[in-house]
Amino acid sequence: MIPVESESTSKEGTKIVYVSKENLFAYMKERKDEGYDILLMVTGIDYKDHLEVVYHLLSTANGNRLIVKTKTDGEVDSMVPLWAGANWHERETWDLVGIKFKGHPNLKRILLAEGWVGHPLRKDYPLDKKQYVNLKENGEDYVSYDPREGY
Amino acid sequence: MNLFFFLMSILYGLLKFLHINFIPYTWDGYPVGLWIAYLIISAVEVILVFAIAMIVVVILVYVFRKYMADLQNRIGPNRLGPWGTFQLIADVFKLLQKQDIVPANADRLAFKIAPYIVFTPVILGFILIPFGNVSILNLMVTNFQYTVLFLVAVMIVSPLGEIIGGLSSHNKFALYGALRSAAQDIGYEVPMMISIISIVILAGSYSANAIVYAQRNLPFIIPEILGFIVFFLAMIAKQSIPPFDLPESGSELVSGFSTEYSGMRYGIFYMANFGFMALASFVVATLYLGGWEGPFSVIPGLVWLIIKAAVFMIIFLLSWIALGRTRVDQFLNMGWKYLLPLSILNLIISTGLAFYVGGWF
Amino acid sequence: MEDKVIEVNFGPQHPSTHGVLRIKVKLDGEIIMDAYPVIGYLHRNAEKLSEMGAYPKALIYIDRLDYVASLNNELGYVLSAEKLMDAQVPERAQWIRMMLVELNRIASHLVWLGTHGLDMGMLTPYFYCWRERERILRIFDEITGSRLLYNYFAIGGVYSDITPKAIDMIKEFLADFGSKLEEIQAIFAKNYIYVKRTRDVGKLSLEDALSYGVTGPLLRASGKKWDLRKNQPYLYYDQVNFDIPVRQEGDVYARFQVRIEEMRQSIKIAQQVLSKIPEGEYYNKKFSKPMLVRLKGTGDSYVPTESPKGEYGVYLIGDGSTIPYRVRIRSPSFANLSALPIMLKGYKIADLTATVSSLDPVFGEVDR
Amino acid sequence: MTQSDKAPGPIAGIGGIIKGVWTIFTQGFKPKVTKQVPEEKLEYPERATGRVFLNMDACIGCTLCEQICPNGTIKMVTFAFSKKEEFDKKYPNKRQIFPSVDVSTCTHCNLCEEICPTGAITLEAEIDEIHFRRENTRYSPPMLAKKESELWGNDKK
Repeated sequence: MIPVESESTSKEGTKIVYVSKENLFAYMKERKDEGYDILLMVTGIDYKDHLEVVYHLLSTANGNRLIVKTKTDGEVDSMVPLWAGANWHERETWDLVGIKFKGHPNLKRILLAEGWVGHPLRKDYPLDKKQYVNLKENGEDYVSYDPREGY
Repeated sequence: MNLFFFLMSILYGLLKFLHINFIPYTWDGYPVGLWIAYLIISAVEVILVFAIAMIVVVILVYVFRKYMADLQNRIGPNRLGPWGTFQLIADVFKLLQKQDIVPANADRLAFKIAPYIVFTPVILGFILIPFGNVSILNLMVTNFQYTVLFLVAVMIVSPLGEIIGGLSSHNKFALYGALRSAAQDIGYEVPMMISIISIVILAGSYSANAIVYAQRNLPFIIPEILGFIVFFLAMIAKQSIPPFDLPESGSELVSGFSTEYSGMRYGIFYMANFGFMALASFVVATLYLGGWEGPFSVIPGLVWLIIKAAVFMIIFLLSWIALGRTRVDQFLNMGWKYLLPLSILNLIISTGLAFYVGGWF
Repeated sequence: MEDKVIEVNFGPQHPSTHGVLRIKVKLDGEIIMDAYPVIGYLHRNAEKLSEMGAYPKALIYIDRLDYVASLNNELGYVLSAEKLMDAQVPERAQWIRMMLVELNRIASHLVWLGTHGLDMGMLTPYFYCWRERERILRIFDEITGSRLLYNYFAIGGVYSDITPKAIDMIKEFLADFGSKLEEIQAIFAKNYIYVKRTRDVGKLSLEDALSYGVTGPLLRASGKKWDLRKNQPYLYYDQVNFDIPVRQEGDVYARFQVRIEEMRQSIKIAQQVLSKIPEGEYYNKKFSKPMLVRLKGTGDSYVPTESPKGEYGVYLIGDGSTIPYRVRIRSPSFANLSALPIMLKGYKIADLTATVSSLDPVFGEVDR
Repeated sequence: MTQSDKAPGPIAGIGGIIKGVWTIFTQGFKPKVTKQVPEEKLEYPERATGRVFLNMDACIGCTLCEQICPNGTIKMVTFAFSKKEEFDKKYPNKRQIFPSVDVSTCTHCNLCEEICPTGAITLEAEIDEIHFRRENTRYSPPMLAKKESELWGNDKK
């Protein structure tokens, strides 16, 4: 049994569990074996002083739901070995919030273009700086601040 | 004096070709005149056939659009001219105005001639159809002994155009379209020819006229029902319309071999498609439904032929509108595993029929 | 071997990518060796935009996620926000929501069916599907004032009451949609060409489906009887009778069957709801008028709903101010699409379009 | 569940093809559902959320609509009346600020109508807000009170 830091419930009544960053993977592996077979989503939250990663788990056998939260400074373990569906969700979290996932097979930006500066869902992301995307000759995206260079 | 004889020989030649032989003198001593007269006649005929083919295509495109709209609870073209009849003409003008784009890495010559290679067989095919009783009025442009053989040879050319167009346009989708076109072509061509051979055996002649004449008692669709099915499916594949529109396959390969084509070059592909539909309907009507033969001699043979062809056109259109697409391996399976044995079986049956009750046909 | 492989970009400009999906496909002849979906061409960052204004403003962006089933999207957000604010919702509003959501589910599945037919090369069923969908849109037009993006579900109810004329329209629609659906189904269901194209194509095993977080009709076609309306009822789904269609095969044809059957069940639900709508308030007045910009929420909430594509929900975090601190959208299409590569490997190019369209991806929702 | 449970075999499948074609064939005899729009007018329901209309007599200048507008389409502008008009009509709007709307960016989301405490802003079934010049798209408060046909006549400039 992996220890949890604290427990609470969300507004709609789902159990929330705080797990330390170090224990996260082991804890999730335990939950997976317990029957939580779907990882619904991975959410990154920027709390200004720290980042938080939230995992929503669902067990289709009995309908249990569980929210696992962990505080981090920007890097947590990847859940791809447990749930293949975590792949895209973690890529998206890296893309938009800027949380790195250790052991992810292909941690690239997914929604924004490769080479984008900053992570938009951070609270300190500058909204007034426009970035323009274009394609290189080899088909890769690149980003520039110059409006003449992209769209 | 020479000039007079020269002109007279041309006139004589013209009249001779029209089966009007009232000039008592023989002008055969002036072969140049005959030759020029033959040229003139040929030119007129070619233009006429071309015009007829184009008119048929225009009508067919309009019918297609209107009928498709009908089946889809829409109204269809209705802005230009009465009931939208001039829509295609407007479309052609629009396509003509468009810039002629050739991809930078394309094989320019092959890219440019490919639409014509696809379109020419349509025109060539039309000269081989007997549009009426030859003994009454010569409505068949080229009447010679091996019409059907030539027809098959002509129709094989057009997939070559698709392959050339697809390979030359330096596009992966076009390449796939071309490869599919080639695969599809050999898939249906062999059974199609075998089923034509059984008709030839039954009729005892390669001439389209003789085949029509052989059906005066019983259309070949009844003794050759298997061959008819094979030939009909092959004709659908030949036009590359759904369910066998593999070379184009709009939703998979963007537009297949014609992906890079735009403007009037694409328009030629489009018209060739409809031209082939018209040609295929005429060919099927001629080979299997007795062509211009009909029960009431009051009605001219041409009308019978058009009625029969129209039925097939509607069936082709329905197949286009209503059916989905097969996969390429499914089509090839069908062609080699089912159509080929069917057509061989049909060949055996028709050989037997020709042997025992051949005289009746 | 290596030089035989051709790499082809399907999309983002391609007739059958349902928007702006781009798939890098490695092909050996006609056979797909590997597929790598590239998304993000429709990215607007609805999550960030939603964090920038009052709670009701976010609904405008939520509407534009799955634009063929906007009301289903709104429902997820509205339910979460109501939990966040401990709002009481009038009973009538809940029933109205339920009915409109079911109608919207039918509309969404009709769009899917039409475009699926188009991808299989069938031109015509598309028009019949859109003809029927048009009638649903007319009903929505009558009730909400818009045809596609409604902004109708408010936090605490619905913005306007349902009209008698709309009820007549719904009754008329439900009465004969069943036979129309039968007609459209007849074009597909036993058509040998269609069956051959879809049976045993794009197979997804149950283990893979669960591992990839696939939900909705895809999961049910893979053999899991899992429908949030039945398993974890929200609104008043526990008070109506309906079945959950399940198929075991996990191929495109099974998905087709599941979706068709779901439309039937939606008719059934809507008919029951129609007879059960109670009289009363339709909007909690505590949340109306000037309160719209002053709604405050604390804590976090995530209410899952069964959208036409799968489990949809909005994870809301409020910090006690009038704007949400974090909005996270669980979009089913995103998760479903991530399972695409394993559904494509080893099949043919022609199966690619069939498989992609059987996922029913809507790119407003995938790219957010 | 139903009889469509199993995939049909070849014989039933070919019958299915014929049945499908027949279904589509019979549709040809049914009435058309499309409309010829310029000639046949579409009907809009009462609630249709078209262009924003403003009743200046009711507007109190509370700026709620500006606050709720999701994309900054509504901007409050000062609109000073001549003295006599003000005297005659007794506008409740003491600050003399009214909403102005850029119809080209308006998404017809209806939030301004929902939030308006006096019902001054309404969205009505008026959809012909097409303009050839960009500067024409921002409507000042008195323009918002009028219909499109009153504003522009029959042709747009």
